[in-house]
Amino acid sequence: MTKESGIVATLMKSWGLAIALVAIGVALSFAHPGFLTVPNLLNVARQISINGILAVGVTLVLLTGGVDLSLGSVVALAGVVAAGMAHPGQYPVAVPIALGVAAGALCGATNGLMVTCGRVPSFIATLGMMTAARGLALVVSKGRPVSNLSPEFTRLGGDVGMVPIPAMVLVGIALVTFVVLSKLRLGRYLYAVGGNAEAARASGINVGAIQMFAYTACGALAGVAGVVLAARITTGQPNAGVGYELDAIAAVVIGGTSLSGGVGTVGGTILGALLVGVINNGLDLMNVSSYYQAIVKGVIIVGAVWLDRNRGKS
Amino acid sequence: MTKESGIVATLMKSWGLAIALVAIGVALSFAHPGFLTVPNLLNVARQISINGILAVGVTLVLLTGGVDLSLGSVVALAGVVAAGMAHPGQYPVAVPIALGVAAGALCGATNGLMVTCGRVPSFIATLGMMTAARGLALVVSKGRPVSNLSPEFTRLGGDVGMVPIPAMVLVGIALVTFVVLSKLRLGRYLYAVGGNAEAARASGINVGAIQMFAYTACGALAGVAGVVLAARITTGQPNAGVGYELDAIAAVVIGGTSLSGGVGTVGGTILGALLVGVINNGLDLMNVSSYYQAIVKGVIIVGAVWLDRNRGKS
Amino acid sequence: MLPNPLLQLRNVSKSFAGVKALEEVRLDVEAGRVHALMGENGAGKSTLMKILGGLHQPDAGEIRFKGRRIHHRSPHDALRLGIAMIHQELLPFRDLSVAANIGMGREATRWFPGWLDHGAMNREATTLLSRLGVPIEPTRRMRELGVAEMQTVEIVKALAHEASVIIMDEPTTALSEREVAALFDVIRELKQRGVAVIYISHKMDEIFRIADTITVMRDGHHVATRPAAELAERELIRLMVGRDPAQRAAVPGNPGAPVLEVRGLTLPGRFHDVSFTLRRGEILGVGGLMGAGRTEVANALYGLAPATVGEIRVAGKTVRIASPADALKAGIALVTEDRKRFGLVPRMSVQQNLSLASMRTRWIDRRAEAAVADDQIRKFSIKAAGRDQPVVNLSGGNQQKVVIAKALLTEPEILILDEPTRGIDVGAKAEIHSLISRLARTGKAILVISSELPELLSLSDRLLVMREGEVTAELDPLHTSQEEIMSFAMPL
Amino acid sequence: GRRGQAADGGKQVVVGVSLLNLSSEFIVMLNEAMEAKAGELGVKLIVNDAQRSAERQIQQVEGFIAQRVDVIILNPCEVDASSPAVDKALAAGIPIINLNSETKAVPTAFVGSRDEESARIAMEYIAQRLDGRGGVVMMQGFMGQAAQLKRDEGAREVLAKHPGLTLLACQTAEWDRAKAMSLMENWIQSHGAGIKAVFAQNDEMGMGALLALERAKLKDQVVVTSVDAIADALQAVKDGRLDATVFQDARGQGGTAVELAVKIARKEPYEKETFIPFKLVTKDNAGEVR
Ligand SMILES: Nc1ncnc2c1ncn2[C@@H]1O[C@H](COP(=O)(O)OP(=O)(O)OP(=O)(O)O)[C@@H](O)[C@H]1O
Ligand SMILES: Nc1ncnc2c1ncn2[C@@H]1O[C@H](COP(=O)(O)OP(=O)(O)OP(=O)(O)O)[C@@H](O)[C@H]1O
Ligand SMILES: [Mg+2]
Ligand SMILES: [Mg+2]
Repeated sequence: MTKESGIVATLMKSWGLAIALVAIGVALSFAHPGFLTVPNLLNVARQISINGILAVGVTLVLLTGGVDLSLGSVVALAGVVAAGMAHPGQYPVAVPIALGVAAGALCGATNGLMVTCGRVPSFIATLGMMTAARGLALVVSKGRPVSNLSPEFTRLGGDVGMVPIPAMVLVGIALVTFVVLSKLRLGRYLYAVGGNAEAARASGINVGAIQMFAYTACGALAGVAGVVLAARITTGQPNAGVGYELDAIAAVVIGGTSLSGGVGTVGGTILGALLVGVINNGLDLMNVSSYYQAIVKGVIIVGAVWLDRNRGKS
Repeated sequence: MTKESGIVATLMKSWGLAIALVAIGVALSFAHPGFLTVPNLLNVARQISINGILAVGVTLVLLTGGVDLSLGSVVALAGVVAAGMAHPGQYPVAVPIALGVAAGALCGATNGLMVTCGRVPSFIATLGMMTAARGLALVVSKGRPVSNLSPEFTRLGGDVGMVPIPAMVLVGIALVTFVVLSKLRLGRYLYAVGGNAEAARASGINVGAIQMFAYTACGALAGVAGVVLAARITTGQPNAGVGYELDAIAAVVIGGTSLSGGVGTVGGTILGALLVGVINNGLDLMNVSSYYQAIVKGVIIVGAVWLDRNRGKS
Repeated sequence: MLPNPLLQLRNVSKSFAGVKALEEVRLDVEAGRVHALMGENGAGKSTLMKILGGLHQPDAGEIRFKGRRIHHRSPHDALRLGIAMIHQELLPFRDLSVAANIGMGREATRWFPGWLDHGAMNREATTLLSRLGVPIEPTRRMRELGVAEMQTVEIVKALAHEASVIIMDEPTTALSEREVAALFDVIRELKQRGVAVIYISHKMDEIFRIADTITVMRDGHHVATRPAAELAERELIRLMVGRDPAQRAAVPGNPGAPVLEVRGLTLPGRFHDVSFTLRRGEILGVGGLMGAGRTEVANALYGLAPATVGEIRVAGKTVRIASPADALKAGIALVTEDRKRFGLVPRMSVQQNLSLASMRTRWIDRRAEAAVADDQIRKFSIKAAGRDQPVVNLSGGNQQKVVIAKALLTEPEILILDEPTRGIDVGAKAEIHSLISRLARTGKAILVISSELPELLSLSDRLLVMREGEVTAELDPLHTSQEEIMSFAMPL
Repeated sequence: GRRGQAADGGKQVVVGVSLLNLSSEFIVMLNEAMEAKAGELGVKLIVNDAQRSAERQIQQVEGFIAQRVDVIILNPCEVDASSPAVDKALAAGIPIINLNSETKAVPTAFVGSRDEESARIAMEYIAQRLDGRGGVVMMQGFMGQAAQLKRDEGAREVLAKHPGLTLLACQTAEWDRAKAMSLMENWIQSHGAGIKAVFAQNDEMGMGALLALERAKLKDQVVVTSVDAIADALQAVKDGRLDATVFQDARGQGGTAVELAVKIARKEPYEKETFIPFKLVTKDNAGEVR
């Protein structure tokens, strides 16, 4: 191996996914003149926001070695709860936001309790929550969309100048999470619990508390996503968010987080969400038939991850 | 701890789930006279067949420490492939069956290749397949149900005497898998690979080959499920099976298989599928409103697993 | 008994799923002393220490610390009280850095609560590691370290707590003499500061070098506590085993034709140009310091991490060993140094682990498998609740016995043993040594890697010494000394 | 010039289409009708599939706006939640046509029918067949979706008019044939011969109920109706198995929408609302449909 290929390998090591993303971006901008325009890139930013927020949240849970399948339903529940408080002239806009986020956090904390105190595997605990929160969302909303929301509330789904507010929320959340994970002791403990729970306990770490934090924060972020979604679609939709959990987990895993815990970064998660967003956007732009779109999407995602995981090997 | 409570604890240890199941069954038979009747129990058997077949298949993959998210899409693909060959007077009924199963096995083998040779995490590999196989099913069927199937084919979804054929298929598959897992070296190797892949390799086991087997067999069983489903609903539906993977994995995990691999039994999986099936059946019988049905279902599943995992503790 | 012990354990009992591991054990530990805990594999030493460390809760009994009764419910509580522990099982965070591992649970922070001070932690790690004379880059990921290096990290991690009691559960199983000596210097320093050290080891020489008091346990019971100076080795062994130790008959080797020829084996960065010949009926020892590359060579021969250059010939024929399956086919078996990673499937039973590498038929004959398992359990006196007990619940030494038995069941012509007696008690060790000699006598070729020089000297027919990935000497054990070996092993 | 060219001359008309869900047969038929008409008129269609997600639908309309298409055809997922798509298009000055169902926001034009109406027709048929007396069960689509809510509303209106009809059970089968089959099997257990009629909110579920009833040899005692007139259901009606379905003219809707789009792009006069009526399909008229 020559020196140079060593450098390339090193670069590829940290940037395999980024390179895949750039390659896809370049290909798309050749294939369609509309791709590389400011409005379209802002569209991509807007479109990945909700998935991105969920993905950042579930990164925390995946890092501890758990999983959260309830995201999509919690989004719906938070959305209808917030929307129910967001009719014009009812409460200040902070109330629906806070209640939506609180509803999410409550679901997350319940997940955490089931996992830590109840010793129920996170897959089952959050699957139960997925079903139950969907039911709750339907009960709360009596099965129908909650509409007629105040403009102050729906503005949250809009833009400031050119910049979409949901994208700004995502950036903020990602930055905070980045700081938590890489600068704070709490973040270090999240990695430790996921990397080796037994060792973490033996090191005097309160494993249960760390897990509680991860699930609760993840739930709260799902609440944020639910509020943002309700603002964007100007309705609290009890059937919203079906399948969002899988999209979010996919973004996280594409971004290099291990499903068995202990490995992963927020940066990777954002890259993963971007990759999926750009693929969706590009395929829609290029008018690929939706059947072939599915095939192409599957192939590209596997290809990008393959590239990323085998970078610098051989 | 007295001797007796020791025995109870031991019993509970292996039968925690069975006890939960029996308890639910007893409760239901008091709550609704229609529950404990032969036709209704046969209904339950019929209704869990497809999920059961998938769950047995995915047990193999989960045992090796992987996951298969493509099941639902593969069911659809196998269904439309089989249905396309099952029009009356076209081919002998063995042809659509074989082709459906082969389509499933092919998808499974591709999953296996991505995981073993491509070093792509199984979550991503099978997520890609989930998307791609759905696209393929839509392409093959041009987006519409493939109907007008021969009675020989659709009979597969019917009964022999009182006994539903899908349930017989499930029983057969479960028995074979039971033998493979508990009597064959192959089965032992599946556990070893999931329990500690590095130690398995160091014991001279060809880890890649074992994984290939698991994914291919799982795919083939998804093919079987697809064929049986098409026969039962007398069409090949390109949009069938959405979410089936989660139902199947849930049954397996409820049944005590660990998502991190190396632990689990077919018996547990069947118990898990039965539990979910009985809950669904019971809630329908008792005509619980759809909204509350979701909540109750989530709570019961978590409760049963909680009981099972905490049996004999304290 | 003792006037005012720092730590008093009274009538501590503990059982697992009905099996008694400890019964009414008592122990007094004084400040500023080294208290050795001795006993056969499975005697309950680790269990007792885990109770002290807060990992297990006792079923009965009481613990007094500085005169006050304590009820600590987690390692967190124990650490807060000032009880730190080096665990027998390595507990690394493989994907975190060495510094993060060392600082885990007591991170340096600055600016505001919870903000990590990475620089300070790296500096601390460097300082602590250098005290043990092991220069490991604090930014390296644990995953890249060998077992011995991980063990030093674990030691350093426990030392970093400002504890008044430090429990060391077999801290030196993978260490070579140099690191052991450094550790002992540190322990003496700790004594001076009034720290109480509880030291568990199966290495007799270590015990007599460092211990002030010795407590012997057997089958979960307290047997005796004596000042170390008043206890002779024979007496100690008798207390542990309950009978006189078996003496190993020194069997002169009778080497035959070469069966394993290794020529110019190289794996860049790990080892370089390793060549040697192993004969039928011969025991070839390999000595060297930690990180010398011995494990890497063994792993290469077994196909776990194949060499990139060089030739391996088995019985005269060149073989390509790209995986352990190839090695087993060529008649090579390995007893791994890293049993947790390569040796065992933790949640599988003793029986299933034993047979895993030697299943020859497609169908499993359960009855035969069980018979073999029972046979091995008897032969190696593996202390288990039964052949169906998951290996993860076995004591460390008993796990090691399973690993050895498992390798032997493949009936290899060439057996590579990497630190085979790691954590094995004196009695069993003697038996394993005589087993190795017997195997050699029946014509097997054996390669033994060990960091215990006495073991190497007494066991081998011939001795290789490695240093920094290269073979530096071939010695005759009958005509060499520990000093000579060290001179070839020490880095220049 | 050719009809498909915009008013300002040589440029081809580009129409962005966001469809509810391309793995639903009715939408597939709608799509085919549009493609056929677009081919005829020389219009370029960009077809996106929203996969039942209102949020994705908004994203797709945002994409069309960024691409500056001439006209957007929206086949809305939701009444409220898809409204921002309409608002955004109008705000960006791009005409938008709602196809098949409504949104709360008022689009440039509307082509389609009223979902409540279809359920009303089906339930009236049941009322008539049962002479206004007997037990009815209803299978709902995915809870909370616009189609489920509206079809529910329509059906309940009719039930309210006929006090002799009792709703024995009402449960979701999520538009799915297999789920509907299981649900029907369970209902047969709990209500047995009490069930005189089944109303399924779409044909897939209707077919599932039909299969379960046939397997239980109860079909001749139960009236089964559903909505959409997909190929399978039409065949079943012709064969006398399914009692009735409600035909919704996909070809008419899709074709009209594309024609409208061209008119709007060419700034010609156009109809603001085109209602294409539903038609009850029974064995008597099954041959005439399509
Ligand atoms: N989690 C557990 N479950 C069941 N049995 C256990 C468990 N932990 C320990 N044991 C049993 O308790 C006994 C004592 O084990 P312990 O680890 O304390 O021995 P030890 O003296 O440290 O032995 P060694 O020298 O081999 O390390 C053993 O028989 C072991 O099998
Ligand atoms: N995967 C790896 N990546 C990077 N370095 C490694 C890896 N595995 C081992 N090494 C390094 O290779 C060197 C040789 O280690 P090895 O374990 O072979 O030595 P040894 O002589 O057996 O001593 P011991 O086992 O007692 O540490 C060590 O410095 C170790 O850190
Ligand atoms: Mg021990
Ligand atoms: Mg070594």
